[in-house]
Amino acid sequence: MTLHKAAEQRDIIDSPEETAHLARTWYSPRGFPGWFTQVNQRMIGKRFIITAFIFFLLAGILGLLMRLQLAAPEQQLLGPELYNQFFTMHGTVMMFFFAIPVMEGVAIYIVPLMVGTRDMAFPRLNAFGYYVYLIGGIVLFGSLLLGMAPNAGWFNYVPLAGKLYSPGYGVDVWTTMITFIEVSALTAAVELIVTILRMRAPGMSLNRMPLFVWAALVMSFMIVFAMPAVIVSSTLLILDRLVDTQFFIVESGGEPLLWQHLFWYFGHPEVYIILVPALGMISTIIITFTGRPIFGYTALVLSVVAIGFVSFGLWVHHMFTTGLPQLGMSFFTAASAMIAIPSGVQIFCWIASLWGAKIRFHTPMLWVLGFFAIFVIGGLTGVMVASIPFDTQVHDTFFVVAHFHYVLIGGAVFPLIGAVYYWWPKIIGRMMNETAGKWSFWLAFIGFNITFFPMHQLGLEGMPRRIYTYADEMGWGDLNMLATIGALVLAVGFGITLVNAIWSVSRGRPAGTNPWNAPTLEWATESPPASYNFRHIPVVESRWPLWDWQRQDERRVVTGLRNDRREVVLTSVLDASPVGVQVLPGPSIWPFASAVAASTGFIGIIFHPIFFVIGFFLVFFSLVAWFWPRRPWRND
Amino acid sequence: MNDRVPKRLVARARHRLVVRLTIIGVAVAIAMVAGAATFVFWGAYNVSALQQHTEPVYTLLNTALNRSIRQRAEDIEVPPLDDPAMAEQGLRYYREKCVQCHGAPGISRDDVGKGMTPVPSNLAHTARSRSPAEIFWTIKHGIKMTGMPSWQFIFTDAEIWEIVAFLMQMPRLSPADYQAWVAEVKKASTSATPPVSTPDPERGRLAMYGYACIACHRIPGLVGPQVDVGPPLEGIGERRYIAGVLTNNFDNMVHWLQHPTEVDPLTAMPDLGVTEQDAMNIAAYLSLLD
Amino acid sequence: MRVLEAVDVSGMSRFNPDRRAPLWWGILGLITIESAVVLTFCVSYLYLAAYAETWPPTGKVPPILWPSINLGLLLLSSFTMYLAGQGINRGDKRVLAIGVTTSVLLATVVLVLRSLELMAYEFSWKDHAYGSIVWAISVFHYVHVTSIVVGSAVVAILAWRGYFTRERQIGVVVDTNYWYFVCIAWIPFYLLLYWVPRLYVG
Amino acid sequence: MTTKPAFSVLLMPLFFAVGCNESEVMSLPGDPAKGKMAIAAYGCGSCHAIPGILGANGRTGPPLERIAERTYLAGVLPNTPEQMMRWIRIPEAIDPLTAMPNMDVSVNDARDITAYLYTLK
Amino acid sequence: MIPGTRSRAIVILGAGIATLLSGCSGSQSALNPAGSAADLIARLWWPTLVVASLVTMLVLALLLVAIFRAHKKGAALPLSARQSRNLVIACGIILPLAATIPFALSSFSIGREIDAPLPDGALTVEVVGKLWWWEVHYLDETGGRIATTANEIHIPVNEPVRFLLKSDNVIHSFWVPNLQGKTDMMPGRTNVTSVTANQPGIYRGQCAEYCGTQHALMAFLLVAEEPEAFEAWLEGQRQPAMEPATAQEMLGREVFLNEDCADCHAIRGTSAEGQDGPDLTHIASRRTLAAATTPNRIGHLGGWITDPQHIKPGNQMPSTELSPANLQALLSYLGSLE
Repeated sequence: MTLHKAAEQRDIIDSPEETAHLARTWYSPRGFPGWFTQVNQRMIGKRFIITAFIFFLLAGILGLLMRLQLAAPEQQLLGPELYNQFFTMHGTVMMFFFAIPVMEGVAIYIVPLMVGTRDMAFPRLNAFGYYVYLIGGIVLFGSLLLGMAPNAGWFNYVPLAGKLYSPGYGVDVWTTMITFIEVSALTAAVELIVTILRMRAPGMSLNRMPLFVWAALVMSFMIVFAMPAVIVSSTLLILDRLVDTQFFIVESGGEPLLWQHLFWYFGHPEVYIILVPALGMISTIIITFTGRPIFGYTALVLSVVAIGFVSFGLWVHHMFTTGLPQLGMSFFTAASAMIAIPSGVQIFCWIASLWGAKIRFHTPMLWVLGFFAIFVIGGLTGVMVASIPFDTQVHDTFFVVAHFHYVLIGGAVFPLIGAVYYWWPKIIGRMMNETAGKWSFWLAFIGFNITFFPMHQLGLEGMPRRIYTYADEMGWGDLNMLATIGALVLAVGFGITLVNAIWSVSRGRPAGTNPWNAPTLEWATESPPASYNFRHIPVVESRWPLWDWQRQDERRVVTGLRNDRREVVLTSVLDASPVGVQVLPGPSIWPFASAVAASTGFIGIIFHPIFFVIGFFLVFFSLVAWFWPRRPWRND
Repeated sequence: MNDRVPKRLVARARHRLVVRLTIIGVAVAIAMVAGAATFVFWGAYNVSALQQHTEPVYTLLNTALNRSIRQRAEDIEVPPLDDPAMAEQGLRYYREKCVQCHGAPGISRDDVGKGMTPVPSNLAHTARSRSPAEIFWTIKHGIKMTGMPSWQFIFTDAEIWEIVAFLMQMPRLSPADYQAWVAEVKKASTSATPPVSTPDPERGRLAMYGYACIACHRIPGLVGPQVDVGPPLEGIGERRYIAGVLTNNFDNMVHWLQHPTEVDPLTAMPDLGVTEQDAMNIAAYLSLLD
Repeated sequence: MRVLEAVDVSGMSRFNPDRRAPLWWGILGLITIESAVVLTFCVSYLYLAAYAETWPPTGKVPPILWPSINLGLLLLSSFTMYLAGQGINRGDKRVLAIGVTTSVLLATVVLVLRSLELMAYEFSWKDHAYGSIVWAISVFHYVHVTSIVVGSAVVAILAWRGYFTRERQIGVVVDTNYWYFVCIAWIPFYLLLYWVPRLYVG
Repeated sequence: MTTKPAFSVLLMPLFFAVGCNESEVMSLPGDPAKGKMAIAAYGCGSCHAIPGILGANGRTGPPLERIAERTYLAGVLPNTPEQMMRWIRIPEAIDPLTAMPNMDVSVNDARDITAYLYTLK
Repeated sequence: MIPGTRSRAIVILGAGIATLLSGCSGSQSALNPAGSAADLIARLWWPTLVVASLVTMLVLALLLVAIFRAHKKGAALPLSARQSRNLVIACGIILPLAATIPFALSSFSIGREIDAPLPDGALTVEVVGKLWWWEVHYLDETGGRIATTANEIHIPVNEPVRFLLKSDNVIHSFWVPNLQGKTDMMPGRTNVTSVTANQPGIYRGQCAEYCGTQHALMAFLLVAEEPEAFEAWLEGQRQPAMEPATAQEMLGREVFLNEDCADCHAIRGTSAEGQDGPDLTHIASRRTLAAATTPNRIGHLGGWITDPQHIKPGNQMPSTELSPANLQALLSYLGSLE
């Protein structure tokens, strides 16, 4: 493929006036009104990340309070009501309001930069997704303050979550907020898919795409196929609760197990939705800090895709104790064990890449190395619980609590924090403190293991999950005390990163364009990037464009995009040859208005079904206003 | 240049003066606090009822007392007091509760009233020197550290006014008049109990000071000697039994407060003559303790 | 570092080069998501049916005439929508306007018929799981038909005002695609709601 | 509870100073540690809040905090170790009206329980 | 009280590798099996633990080698592409297969062994999950209920016992870690599990599926005893309640029948036939109260009757206002129901 369409290559010299004009075109409105009209992808991504970390902090505090309650037998700190609300909120917030949004947020921020474009395909939809997410999160935490938080667990099993056994608004809040997060996640997923497929820099064919972009693509597809199941199941539940349908009422022919199937059909891929982007982050960090191409690019891509596919065939292993036929369940044992292969391939591709390399042990790399130790343990216990007989002993015990915290914190949060340290200079323009970063890592690593390793043993000693207290005779006190101490250490570890981040915003060392000498496109623009991301859309000729440019001391770019409106290059799906130019919309209040309209409907139906109709028409009118073409209709 | 130096010197001198004065002030303050503490902890002041306060202390306290009563009685509205029936009712109460310490025309005070410091006033004289509002306030609230109790949980406001009405008559009564009036009153029957109004927890809380509940129990919300003669009443509202012998509900609590020995003859809790209204108020307060 | 020009896009179309504009992909994403929702509804229906002793609980199969007519009308409206799309491809604004309007009218007829049909259901969603799932699927699809009717009505208004041209037709493309989806989604629902009980009971 | 004797020794001068007769408590032969276990076993905590006993936060009877300082037991008995033992063993014989059931507490257990309760000051 | 001593296993945390050592004994522990199924599972667990530890150590060892290779020599010493490929194939594909295939196969065979059908004449116990306690019925060959109790299940040792698990409210899970893995109690279905105790003893079981407010305090005791003792116990449970022997107990029965107790509780042989709470016909024979929340001593019973909401907040038993005399009588009566 030739990209050299211009008759002869000429040097490009930018006039400051043109650059200023371009900056004005892509300018995000500031100030209070600007908050509600910004659509630039980096603004939205940053908001997603910050909001998600605030929820992480709050849910983490809930987790700490639960650990304090369990630190010793028969404690009186939290009663059963409060404890049940806390663990429900902790799970729900961590899974729905932290893990997915933060991964999406990082993808929304980084992916357009990585693929070398100026914004995402649907900037306003992006903003809409964020507002929906924000409103959902605020309402959910509001319900906790009002004492009507959901308390039927993040998995919300019926009939416990039904109207008969969970009266009040708690579960209604849960189902409604899940709908919010579904909408938000799905818009972001579609957004990412289209951006990745159609807006890559010319020359960035699929086999040159950075691994994190691959991971974001797989994550988005998984969201598209997994979320609908929970949309339907939460709809059925809310109908049962609000208008007396009988989907889960046994006496009327309903089936509680239907909920479990639908929920876990979503719920299991959900775990991998969180894990997959983290795998992409790890690859990215390893490439940068080993300073050489990664081994097994194709194998890594294929194994991420394979993980995505296989994850849809595992959901029944959450249901091994429900009395389903043994033979049918055995298939899921096999499938669950088989996920070890793509995971193994990933891990050993990374080890092969690290082997003998001159590794720079900066903070992001430490968090990735921490990932290895933790994730391997979590993965192995995952294989263990895939065994039906063994699972009948540890299912719903602290063994499982330990297992999935090893997978989720080790597999997702550690790489995520590594990624925060890694991309922070790009986002903020300043470096975080290395010493504090290392302290943070070691405290979190040690604290994490002290917290969650003993839980394996607690589970085997018969301590079930979701209990607010236990008797002294059970003998679980010592290990629980140990775990609580670990949790405090872990909290201090994360706390240092928080302080480090806040400190660095004003005091950090200026980062420069490419502080880590990384090879991907996001490092080709200044830190933080200008409103238009790239002065010129780059042209890519390998997987490691920045290293190429360094070697050749020259680079090629696209010209011909207008400065007076938001134009981006469209490229073909497979080999990314330029096929056209898309004009993107600018700031608008309508995404916010639509989000408020949708929220009115969703929140209203908790109180009366008529709000469904009201919400429907409110959303309709705000969408018409959103899309209505502005006169004069442009003729170009 | 010339006047800069003196200025600086003046500033320095002033500064030094301020520092010294501060040091002296702090030292004096510390010395005073230490002295006061020593005085108190050494037990230097004699609290014996046999010895009157020293003259300066007496004057100080007396002035404080007068000023305090006048200040607080200022806003009290005085109802008409000239109804003889009122004074007559007041006499009955006076004979029940007041004469023991204060005496009456021609009637000596009891032993308690004789041995007190400060000595209980002669009320025939008081009625001359104080306004009805001041007398009312004094009866209602009592006076700290004099032995004069607060009567507001024994008498309603109306009843206290009846006493005031009587006291206003007293300077005019000769011992013989007094005796005659007493004889007359003795013939008539005692008044009926006042109607009971809805229980008020806040009044109940104050009533427990009035009945000296804090002399035996620790009660959340009340300041007292914190002794454990009886059980602490923390959480009494959630307690299943009263005194281990009566299921804990409102009616039972009212009954118990009024007549503990009737419920359990063995109990150490005395009958305090709690009125029904006060018992209800107290029970209302106790039911809030959880 | 030298910055060289490699690609000049100034001459490229600012309109959708191959009809596969980002918005086309976006609507494809929406259709994919909604198809998964449709599929999940179907699975739920079959799951409930599989564990039921009798299906429907009353043993009475729902009447099939009007739903079949609705199916025909929906497919017909898809065809008129298709003609409308073809029209604007040729640049014929009039065909577009007439086609979209016809489709909207046809779908409105479907809505009226469906309303009558729903009102005639002999059972409520409160009666049993069968009633719940039938009502849920019916209302789900009803709402979708309503949304394409109101959405396409807006497109029709713009069409009559001559907004769409051969180049500026992404709005029509998106609308027709979603229209096809809603009409086609009725096919599995139709089979489930009206044929499965017949085959199951019979 | 091993700290208790040392603590008492420290407080000795104070007892002399206030003229309190500590001898009967000190001479009590029961074992507070055993008493603690006995209290848990007999279920005293289901009705009484007892400091130092896990899960003993009952609200049926009065709280036993500072029970050693209490003047009367159950409002009817002067509080001495002998009386407390008697009350624990046969409450209904002392006050027929009481809601406290006879729990068949053995003499030794009653002694240990009393010893523990007397540590609550 | 629950017998059995515990020895705390030693937890070693080191270099990210940690190993569970030694067995623990406890009355509610999967590591201290006393039943056939739990024994099989424990036998699957220990080798699995060993292999998993080895794999963890291997991966981390390779990681350390990978990291420190270059540092020793001071220059980059990467693997060749071929070496890398072999490493990935050997450790990333063959190793997981080699580890998981035997594991999955032994898991299947153990699963089948545990699920093997029981002989027809096996003792059948029906357990119904309640909010938040366990109703227990002993069934005869035809499925008729011959005895009803709650929160304490007796079984003969060394005999397979069939458990029919039901729920009429939310989902619970029946779990006695020392004897058998858990099986959920699904409303509208009857799940079946079997338990064979190999040693006499008292084992604690606990609800393992979150079931609402008092999920934490929903436990039971499973008493495995010699067949003779079991037969005697079952015979005792089949009998109606004992008649009161003293005036005090007689009064207690009156209190039971006249206060609200009989609305929810049944005592066979009296007019008390309430079905909402546990059957109290032989309550004095049970070791615990309130679903193994407290021991069954008269002190606990008194506190439980007067103030159940404080001992187990949110449970379905309301507190009853009983005069001291009635309470005393009720306690003596219930205490007599051996």
